[in-house]
Amino acid sequence: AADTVKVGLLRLTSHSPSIIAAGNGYFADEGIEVEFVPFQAAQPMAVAIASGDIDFGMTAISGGLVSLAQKGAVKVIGGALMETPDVEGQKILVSKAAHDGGVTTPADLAGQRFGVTTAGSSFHYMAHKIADGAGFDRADLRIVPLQKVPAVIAALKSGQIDAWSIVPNIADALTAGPEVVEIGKVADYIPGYQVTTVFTSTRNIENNRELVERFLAALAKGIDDYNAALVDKTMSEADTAALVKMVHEYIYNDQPLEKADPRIRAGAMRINPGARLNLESVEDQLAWFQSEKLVPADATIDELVDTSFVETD
Amino acid sequence: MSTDLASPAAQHAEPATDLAGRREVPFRGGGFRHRPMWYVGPVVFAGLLLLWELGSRSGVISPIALPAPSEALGALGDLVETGMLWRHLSASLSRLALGWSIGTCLGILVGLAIGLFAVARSALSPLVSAFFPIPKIALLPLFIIWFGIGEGSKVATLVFGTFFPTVIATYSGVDGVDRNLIRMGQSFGLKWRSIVTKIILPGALPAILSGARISASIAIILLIAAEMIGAEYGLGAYILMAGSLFALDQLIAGVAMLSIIGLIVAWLIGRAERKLLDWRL
Amino acid sequence: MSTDLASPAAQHAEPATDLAGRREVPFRGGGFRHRPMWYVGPVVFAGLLLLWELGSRSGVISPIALPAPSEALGALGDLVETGMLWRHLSASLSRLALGWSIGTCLGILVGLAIGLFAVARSALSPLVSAFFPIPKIALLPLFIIWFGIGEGSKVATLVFGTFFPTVIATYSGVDGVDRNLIRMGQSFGLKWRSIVTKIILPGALPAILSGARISASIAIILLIAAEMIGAEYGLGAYILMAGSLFALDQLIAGVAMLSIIGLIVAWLIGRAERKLLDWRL
Amino acid sequence: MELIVEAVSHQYGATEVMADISFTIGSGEIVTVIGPSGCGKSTLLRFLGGLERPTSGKVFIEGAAPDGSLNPLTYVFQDFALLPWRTVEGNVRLVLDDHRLSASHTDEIVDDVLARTKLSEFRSAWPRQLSGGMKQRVAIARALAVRPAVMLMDEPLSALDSQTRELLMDDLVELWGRERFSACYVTHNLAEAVRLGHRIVVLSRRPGRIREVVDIDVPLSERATRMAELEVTQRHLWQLMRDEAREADRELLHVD
Amino acid sequence: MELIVEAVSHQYGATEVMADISFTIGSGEIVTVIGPSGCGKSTLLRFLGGLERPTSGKVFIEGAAPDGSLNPLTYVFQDFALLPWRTVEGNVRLVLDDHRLSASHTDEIVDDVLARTKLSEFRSAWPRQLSGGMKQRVAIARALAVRPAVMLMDEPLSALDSQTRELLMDDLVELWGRERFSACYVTHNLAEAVRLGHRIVVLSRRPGRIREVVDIDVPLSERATRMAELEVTQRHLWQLMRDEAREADRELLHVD
Ligand SMILES: Nc1ncnc2c1ncn2[C@@H]1O[C@H](COP(=O)(O)OP(=O)(O)OP(=O)(O)O)[C@@H](O)[C@H]1O
Ligand SMILES: Nc1ncnc2c1ncn2[C@@H]1O[C@H](COP(=O)(O)OP(=O)(O)OP(=O)(O)O)[C@@H](O)[C@H]1O
Ligand SMILES: [Mg+2]
Ligand SMILES: [Mg+2]
Repeated sequence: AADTVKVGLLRLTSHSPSIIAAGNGYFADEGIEVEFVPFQAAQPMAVAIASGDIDFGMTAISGGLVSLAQKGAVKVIGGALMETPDVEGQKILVSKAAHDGGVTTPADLAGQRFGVTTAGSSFHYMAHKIADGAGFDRADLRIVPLQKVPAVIAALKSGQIDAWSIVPNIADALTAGPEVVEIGKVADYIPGYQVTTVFTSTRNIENNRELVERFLAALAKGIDDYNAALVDKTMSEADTAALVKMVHEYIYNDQPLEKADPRIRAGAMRINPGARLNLESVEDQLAWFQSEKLVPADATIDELVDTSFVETD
Repeated sequence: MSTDLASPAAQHAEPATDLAGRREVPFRGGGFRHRPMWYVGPVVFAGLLLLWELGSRSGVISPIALPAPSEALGALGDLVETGMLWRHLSASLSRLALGWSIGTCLGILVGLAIGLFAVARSALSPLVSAFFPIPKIALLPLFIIWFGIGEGSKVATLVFGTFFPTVIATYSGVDGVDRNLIRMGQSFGLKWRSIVTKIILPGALPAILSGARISASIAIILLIAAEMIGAEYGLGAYILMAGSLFALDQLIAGVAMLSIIGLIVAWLIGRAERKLLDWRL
Repeated sequence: MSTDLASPAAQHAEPATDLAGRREVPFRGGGFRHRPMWYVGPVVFAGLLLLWELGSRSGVISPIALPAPSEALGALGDLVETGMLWRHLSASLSRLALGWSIGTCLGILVGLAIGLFAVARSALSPLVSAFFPIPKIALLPLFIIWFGIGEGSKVATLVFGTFFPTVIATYSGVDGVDRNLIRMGQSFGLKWRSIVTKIILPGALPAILSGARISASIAIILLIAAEMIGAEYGLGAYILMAGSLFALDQLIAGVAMLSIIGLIVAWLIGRAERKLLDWRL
Repeated sequence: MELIVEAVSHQYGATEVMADISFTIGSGEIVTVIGPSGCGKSTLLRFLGGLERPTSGKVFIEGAAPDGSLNPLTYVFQDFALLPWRTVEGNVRLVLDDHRLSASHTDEIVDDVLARTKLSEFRSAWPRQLSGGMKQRVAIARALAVRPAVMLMDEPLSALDSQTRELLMDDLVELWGRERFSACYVTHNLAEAVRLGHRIVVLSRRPGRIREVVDIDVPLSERATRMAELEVTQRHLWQLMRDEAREADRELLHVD
Repeated sequence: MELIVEAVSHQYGATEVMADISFTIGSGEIVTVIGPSGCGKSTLLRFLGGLERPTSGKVFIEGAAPDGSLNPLTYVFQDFALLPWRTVEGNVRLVLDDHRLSASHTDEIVDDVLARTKLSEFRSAWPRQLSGGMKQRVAIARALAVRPAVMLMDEPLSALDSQTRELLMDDLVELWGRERFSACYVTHNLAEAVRLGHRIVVLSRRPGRIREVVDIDVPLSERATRMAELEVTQRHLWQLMRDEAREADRELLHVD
């Protein structure tokens, strides 16, 4: 009988590979039956892995994830979304008011209000890396925690924060309007940034190593299809449309396919083939968490990552 | 104003210096009771919607601040068309029904215990005061670990949310029951059970029903918190998703659904009140 | 049990077939009134904490499910040491005081209007039923646009949250005031204002106070929602950060602070009740 | 001031409570109303006080209220209607508060009426601490405080012991001698009725109709000493009431 | 069944309400208690019924309750204590519910007591729809329904018109003739006291003490026709009460 595996899903296009792997039968080929469990936010997904409610998840590395890893509950096993020079990556945005006020390059961000969801989120990390790269003190950025992406959007649009950084499909939608202006790319400041990772529970790694391997193998095929269809656009239009339809079952499924189709295709970022992991980037992120005292100083990279499943660099 | 209520001006009728002629005795009664005016509510709603729509169309209300009601209606139309409305609604309603009824029943039981037993009051009422103000959202990570990500944690969120206000409303109601009536029951040697079910519960019923109004609204509010965790369908999940996409039309459509549920629940409780409290006039 | 309450067994005393000898008349009164037992509450709290600590130390309670109270105490100690406790506390308390008092005052006013005027009841009570169940968190993006990310939106969240339950508690209380007393006031030609302030308000006071208990707890809960928006300091912000970092010891420490605030507020309301309702025995 | 009741009838739902009642309470006249339990006496009094409106018929008032009368038409409730959250004194003050009297004047009135009803000792007691008779005395004190021109009293003395009742009746007579107020006085005590009433309206059982109106010519102040003369009237009333009760009994038997 | 009051004294806070009261209510005996308003009659009755406990002294009960008595010691409240959310019938049924009677037996009792108190027509009325006298009759009907061995009555007839009162008194006498219950009957109506009491306990003003105990030998059933003989007793009681009131008055004057 097939092993049943529960996979946490955020309703974002970056989660398409596992949907594609399921739709194209790659999981079935590995003898895995997949059940998708949708989440509204990344953090509960990590907790649900710790509690054993789901088996695999894919999100950015957050303070919460490190904390759970340190408690021995979860481990990062592979990489997913990554900033690469060849594909459009995350963008740095400012409000119209700030732009008019002279904030036209990331170097002008000193003294501005930068929106993040929570302290210790990837937004927080990006903000500080931008400060480092642009050459001003991290403390000169005023970090405004707003908990949720929509809250940050609302604050940016109404000019109550000055800057933010976000994935291209949301960034493009925002810059299409008059209230928000793009002033730079995150990739310029954090080269090789490993934005999201694949993780599972320590229990799975210890008791079911071979299942984890099979899962990653199937996922890798899904990733290849995804990159071919939406990032490199080397797949035929008919096959791409079929993939989009597959993805639409879970993502933007409250809108008719015609409306959802362009949104799914827009601004896809590359996902590392074979779930390759940029360990260097992860180490840098961990070091940042520790420097900001968001995780205990004694957390180690070995607690966080199991490097035995995928290639790392 | 078509009420029996003596208006402020009419109240102080007939001062001592009144005309001495023959006149009808001024009406000074009524006890501030008023006639229901069922048509006012819908009119006010319609008026508000109209103003809002006009404000949106004329640009007084910026589309970032609030989408026009017609747009929200469009989003609602999409929901109906794709057949998702029913899915979201049924998921949320069944959670609501389950969570609210468990929370309310437990709340009434514990509230009665606090109202009736000195030990229970001393032990539980500080616990209630301590646990009530704990925000359910803060505990979501723990709820996942305790109750999983299935229906368990969602219903638990609603139960937690409705339990505490019901407890408080119930024991305040019990405290307000006329002690003389209880003494009467005791003097006739009524069983303890009879006194509780026939004297204390009916006496506390007005307070319990007013508590139910509040706890039902809280339960609806908590749908959002409950459906933050791994909910595929449900109005809360729909609103959260609309929010994360900054799709204000869908957001307002979802919020309007919650309002309508709130109105229906309030109407049902109003009916129950009229039926159960008919002795009150 | 050291209460005056006739226990279930003692209730049905003296059946017709009792012994015929001389015996004291059985006590069948008291009206279920009980003596306060101030020591029980602290003992229960201490017991719960002890069990919890023991559970955590022995590993029955996994550290992922709940940290030991001693760890939470450690986190609290850190807060005190760094001097952050006072900053968080003062930020939250001032928001709480402002939001709760505005919401409660407005709520009492509107509740009185609904209780007193037929027009207000017909127009406002469906609006209350419709707006109460709207989740504040869902509207956060809109709140930011409406009220900004400063103190305005935080206080507005608390005001919205406390306003509605107070309205409902107040008008239910007004509905419950003995009509005969109002008629008495009318027959003596009391001014409308006097009837409202001297008869209706005191009569509705028990219900209003029980509403205040509920709305105060809701306000504390809403600190989390309020401080979601760009708050640097405040217990809600502290808890949110702890939650997102999955720092359970800090999370529990923050929640415990909210509980303590809840206990203090409940105690204050209890004192107010005893003072204002002394006529009730 | 005069009160004129014109052709008053009333129904509560399907129940006919009273039918076609007309009489006049002249200025300075005390009219007592007697009748079997449930015949509509309290309801009629509520119409007189404007607390309720009859289904048909009207109640008129004529003539100016005397100076210094704070609430010309004053109603004494059968169930006292004391505010449980005000002390004895507070309950009396309640009805004076709105009249802009000087503080000392108010104190004077309160002291006076509490002394007259023997409640001075209990001025700061809560209503729940009072005996039935004491509550009734508070209700009377409150009514006296506003110096009514027409008093509407619903069994005001029924919860009092005979001596207190006697004293309060003397008090009322004396007060009337001084202030000549008009009054409608509902009672079920025939001795009270003949002692206090210039005119006695006898109502039939429900639906209440006027069965007879008895005038008594003996001046109020002399009645205490001339009770013997009044015996005849009292016995006549007794007879009337018994007839009513008998008929009611017969009807009930018929219904059973 | 017998009730024995032994050296009962009571204080509410600093107020001494009654002092050193002892008397016995023999089996099948009706004791009436009279005394000025606020002297502690209702409080004393609450002690007899076990509704409250005196500061010192005790109340004993002796002898078995007769068969068929559902609530041997039954209290009739001065303020009726009707449940506002139950109809007249429901208020009576309330006290029968716990006794596992057959449905038909319960119906029978309810019909009987409602007929005896002339409330059959009003069985489905709410308390708020009743007149004062009717409420009192419901309270009496409820007490009769449990066939008490000792009835404790606090001014049970004070809100009734004289004829209904007369009839209910006859009813009580007849009932007593059949069932020989014991009773303690608080009243402020001297005529009632001499009409119903085998023994009359006269209390002094607050703090209530026993001022005199008057025995009356005329059998209850003959009293209606031999009222003239009882006049003497009644006048004696009147005298006692007036003395009390006078003294109280004098004290008050002294205080003022
Ligand atoms: N709100 C009401 N709804 C329906 N019926 C009512 C209402 N109020 C009074 N009644 C009925 O009207 C009748 C007259 O009542 P009312 O109180 O006037 O009697 P009463 O003559 O004062 O009696 P009593 O001497 O016992 O006080 C009664 O039969 C009563 O049942
Ligand atoms: N709960 C209480 N607290 C304080 N004092 C009380 C309380 N109950 C009664 N009293 C006082 O006790 C005294 C006796 O009251 P009680 O009701 O027994 O009088 P009573 O003889 O029945 O008078 P009445 O004939 O007017 O009904 C009164 O002075 C009253 O003020
Ligand atoms: Mg009446
Ligand atoms: Mg009494």
